[in-house]
Amino acid sequence: MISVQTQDFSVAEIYDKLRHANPGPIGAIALFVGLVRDFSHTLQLASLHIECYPGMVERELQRLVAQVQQQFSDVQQIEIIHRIGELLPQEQIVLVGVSATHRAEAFAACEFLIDQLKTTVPLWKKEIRADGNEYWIEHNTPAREQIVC
Amino acid sequence: MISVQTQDFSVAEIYDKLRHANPGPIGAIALFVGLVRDFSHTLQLASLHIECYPGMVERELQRLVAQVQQQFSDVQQIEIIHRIGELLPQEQIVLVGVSATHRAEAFAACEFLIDQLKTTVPLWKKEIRADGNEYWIEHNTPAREQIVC
Amino acid sequence: MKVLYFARLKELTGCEEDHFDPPIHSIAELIAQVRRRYPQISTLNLFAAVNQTYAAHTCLIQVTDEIALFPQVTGG
Amino acid sequence: MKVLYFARLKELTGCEEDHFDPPIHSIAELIAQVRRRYPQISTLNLFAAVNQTYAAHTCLIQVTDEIALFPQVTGG
Repeated sequence: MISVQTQDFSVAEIYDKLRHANPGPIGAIALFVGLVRDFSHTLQLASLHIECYPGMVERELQRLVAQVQQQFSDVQQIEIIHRIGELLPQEQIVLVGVSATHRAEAFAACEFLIDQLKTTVPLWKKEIRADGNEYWIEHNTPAREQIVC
Repeated sequence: MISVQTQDFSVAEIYDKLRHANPGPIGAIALFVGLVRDFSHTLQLASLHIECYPGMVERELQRLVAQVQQQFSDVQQIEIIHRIGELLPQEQIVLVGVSATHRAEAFAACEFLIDQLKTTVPLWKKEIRADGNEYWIEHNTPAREQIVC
Repeated sequence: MKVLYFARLKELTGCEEDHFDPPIHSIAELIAQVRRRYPQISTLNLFAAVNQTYAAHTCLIQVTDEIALFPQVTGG
Repeated sequence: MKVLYFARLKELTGCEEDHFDPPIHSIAELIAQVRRRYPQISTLNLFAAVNQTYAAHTCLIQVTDEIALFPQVTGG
């Protein structure tokens, strides 16, 4: 259901899991994949380094899955995979997949999951440029100042 | 880019097309697949019959693709497949896939395409029940009364 | 004047291609004649296409046009 | 008191596991000590987790807790 891994993943395999888990009521599958953009002609990106907080990363992803299952009653199955380690341009970074009875909930849950993942799950990205310089990405979205204990 | 066909389709193949067409700036791929729901325990759905207006169905899909390419400048590639003929429960009906530079446009374009497809593209569905009765689906969404010439 | 029918309209009328005597000037006039010929379609909301493009009921038509009538689409 | 660092905080401090003498009662007190020890992190906005759950700066902590500090997350 969730996985944080160094190895690449197969979209076809995950789609089949979503399609065949509890298939009866499934009328819609929404999938999102994030890829390493290759602006090598301008930015000279050599690779992307992705780091996580082991243990907490899985806890936060499980918390997200539970939240979606509670908020979107139409959702049947959720699959999330996030890669860590060194990724080259055009490689797959993340997959979020949702099966649901109807399309509106499949889309809403899928987009909610990736938006939340980007703002709360302890993962960090660093760009390694061809000239050897390294830049930590500062934020995906405006930083949140306050988080309740 | 678009296809209206009786045969089944491979999500993996279409995903690969989206990923490898103009891969440089692609950071996000959003995919939607619609399936025949299997409520056989209650409705006894034996199959779904899908009919189209040949010629116009392709024109309307092309018009939709052109509209999205104009409205969503971030979108790189669009793939739409819709099946016609007799489909069994759990079979794939439709796929809409979009690659884009950023995720928000990938989601927005993908959802726009499937919503518009359901309200304007000349395709019709009929349910064939196990008892032999047949029911044309009346509407996906509130019917539009007026369409400009 | 040749007219194509699709989906439930094709089923209720029993034909996929129908013919009407000219002159018929607009989609509205055509639909009125279709409804007179087939009272069984009275509950069906009809949409029209002229040359494979959606057309309003006020749209003017010619015998050389490809004209089609059909119910609300339900694909996807 | 043991503290874990991640990402840019780990790089700027040069360590992934750091130690501070008790008593330290809250995340706010801990962060103040970290910032004193490493002036080079002054521009970094810090987030905290206690036992692998996000914790506000007012959150009270104990030596038995698993405490971690890190910058804004940027996954996805």
